[in-house]
Amino acid sequence: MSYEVKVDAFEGPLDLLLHLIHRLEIDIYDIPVSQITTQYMEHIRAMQVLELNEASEYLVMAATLLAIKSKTLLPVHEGEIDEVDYEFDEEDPRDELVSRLIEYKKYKEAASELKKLENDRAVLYSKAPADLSELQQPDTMDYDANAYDMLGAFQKMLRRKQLRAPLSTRVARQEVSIKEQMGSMVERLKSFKGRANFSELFPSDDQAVLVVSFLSLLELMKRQVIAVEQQKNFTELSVELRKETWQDEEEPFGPN
Amino acid sequence: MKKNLLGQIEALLFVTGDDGLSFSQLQFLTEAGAEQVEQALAELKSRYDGEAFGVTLKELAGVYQLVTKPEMAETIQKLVENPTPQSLSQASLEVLAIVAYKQPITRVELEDLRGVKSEKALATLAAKGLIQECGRAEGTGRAILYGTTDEFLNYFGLKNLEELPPLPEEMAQEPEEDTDLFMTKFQEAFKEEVNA
Amino acid sequence: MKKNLLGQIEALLFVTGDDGLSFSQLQFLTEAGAEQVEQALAELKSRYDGEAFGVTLKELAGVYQLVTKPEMAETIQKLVENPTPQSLSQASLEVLAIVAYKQPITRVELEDLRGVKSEKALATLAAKGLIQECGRAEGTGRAILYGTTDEFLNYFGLKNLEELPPLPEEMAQEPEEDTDLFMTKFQEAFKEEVNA
Repeated sequence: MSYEVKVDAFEGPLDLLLHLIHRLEIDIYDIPVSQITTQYMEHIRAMQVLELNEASEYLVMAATLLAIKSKTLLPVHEGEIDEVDYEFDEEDPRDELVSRLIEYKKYKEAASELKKLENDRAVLYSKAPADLSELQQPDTMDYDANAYDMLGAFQKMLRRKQLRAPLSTRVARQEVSIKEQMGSMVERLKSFKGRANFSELFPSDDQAVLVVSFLSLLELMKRQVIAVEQQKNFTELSVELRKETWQDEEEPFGPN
Repeated sequence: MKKNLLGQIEALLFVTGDDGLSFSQLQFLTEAGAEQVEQALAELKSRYDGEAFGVTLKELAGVYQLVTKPEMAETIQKLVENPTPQSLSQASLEVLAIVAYKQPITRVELEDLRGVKSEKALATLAAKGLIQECGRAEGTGRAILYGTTDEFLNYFGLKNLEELPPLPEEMAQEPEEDTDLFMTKFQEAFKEEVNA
Repeated sequence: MKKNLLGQIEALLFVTGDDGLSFSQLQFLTEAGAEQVEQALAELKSRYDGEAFGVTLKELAGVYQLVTKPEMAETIQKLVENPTPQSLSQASLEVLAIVAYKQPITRVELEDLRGVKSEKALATLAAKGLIQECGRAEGTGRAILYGTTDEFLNYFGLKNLEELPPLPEEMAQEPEEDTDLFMTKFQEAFKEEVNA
């Protein structure tokens, strides 16, 4: 019999056991230990190959199952009548495992309820508190805050930033042509007295602008308007202006 | 009711955004009575139910907030950089469920329940502001106790912890109960026998 | 008109808050025609004229935004003067959080992150002794760099900065990383070009 084992599908040995119990349609209160142990072993054998981080936890459970199995396999002790007391005292070796499984199952189900709540909440959007600092007196930090409040504040800010980001990108993403950028690159170099560090020529954080800037730099190099050099490995590239003007008539991307 | 109490509350909730305001803060800021504020909140809520309204009133983590309606999500997601909402992993949800229902709880208790190490999940959840350390357990180890935060309530759209869905009932009575009852009866009978 | 265009526009203007949206952005986001958007904006505006509404629609330099009505000023001022722990501390906490996690950081970087001017908050925090100038940035501007103080650690009950709760993984990765990666690729491409 072969199994398709998705390693990530299980949150640990208890989860795996619940999965087996469900699949084999077993009564959780009357687990056939021998059967489930065999199935469990086959599963972890397949999983071990993949070097699970939690391998040791799966192995501990395997040992537990084997111990229970060996206990249940012991012949039922038909004691003398005086010993009847002890027989009643003897617990079903499966009891502890069963109660662990039941307890775990409760929270696993609770987790899926939380998942639903998470989905419902994810579609409600809020807004940032308005900036009231203009109306505010300077000294208002008299409250008890802990590091987690601060983290919370940071989270909110990041959540908000996520909403704002595409807007600012849209605004920033004006069409910048390579030709224009070549011109402003030369102007910028002039303002640096003809020599600048590579990074100083890329003042914008916007990727679209960066790409265009880069392409125009390459174009300027090709036309030998500028030269690029590096003093040593890993030091910053420096860009030098060689010509004050560049021919405009040539098509930037035309074949030479 | 005060003339424009509805407007005042709306303005206040608009300004405070995702910080929201508690009932008593609303009462204080609007200088209205509790009943009036309650009534105004109810009126606002039913007004927002109208189709031509894009926001609604929600009580989250003990504060009232304006949020957009669920049916606006698609439109708003066009504004968002990454339109698939972040969601927690199964491991995180499991840990969070246990912490939420069992708080305060130590890492060891949690790991016993789950049967796997959970350090990483705890760290992730703390980093997301969903759980926090909330004290130390009694005893020699003085282990850290974990509990949920207001952000947890907010994240799952809950007013307070009482709003958590009830834990699933245990599926059936434990079979041991019979045995225990039997044992009790047996021991009683036995005692009687001995004492007789 | 599209069924809930009013609601859509309201929701969009609500979430964008102080930033607002331009007419063409509204049109793009709602996928409605110019006339429809225009009509919806007019309807919204007249709806907000009702006394029971606390916000109104404002157009400033081609950008539409929701703002509280002038007659709400008194109530809002009361909010400003009576700091509620979560609302009025938010700005300071936010700035403090950014300085703590991103130090050393310049004011410009900080404002870029927050999207709002933060001079005042920085001044307040410096006056409280929670942050301090800790050097100057490289480069032409030589901008002041801010960092946290020992008093900051004391205030939050931390031994050292390592004790700060960790940032969630996905938050810890800066969007700038792309740029860095990009820059690295740039320089690689450059070297090849130069050496060719």
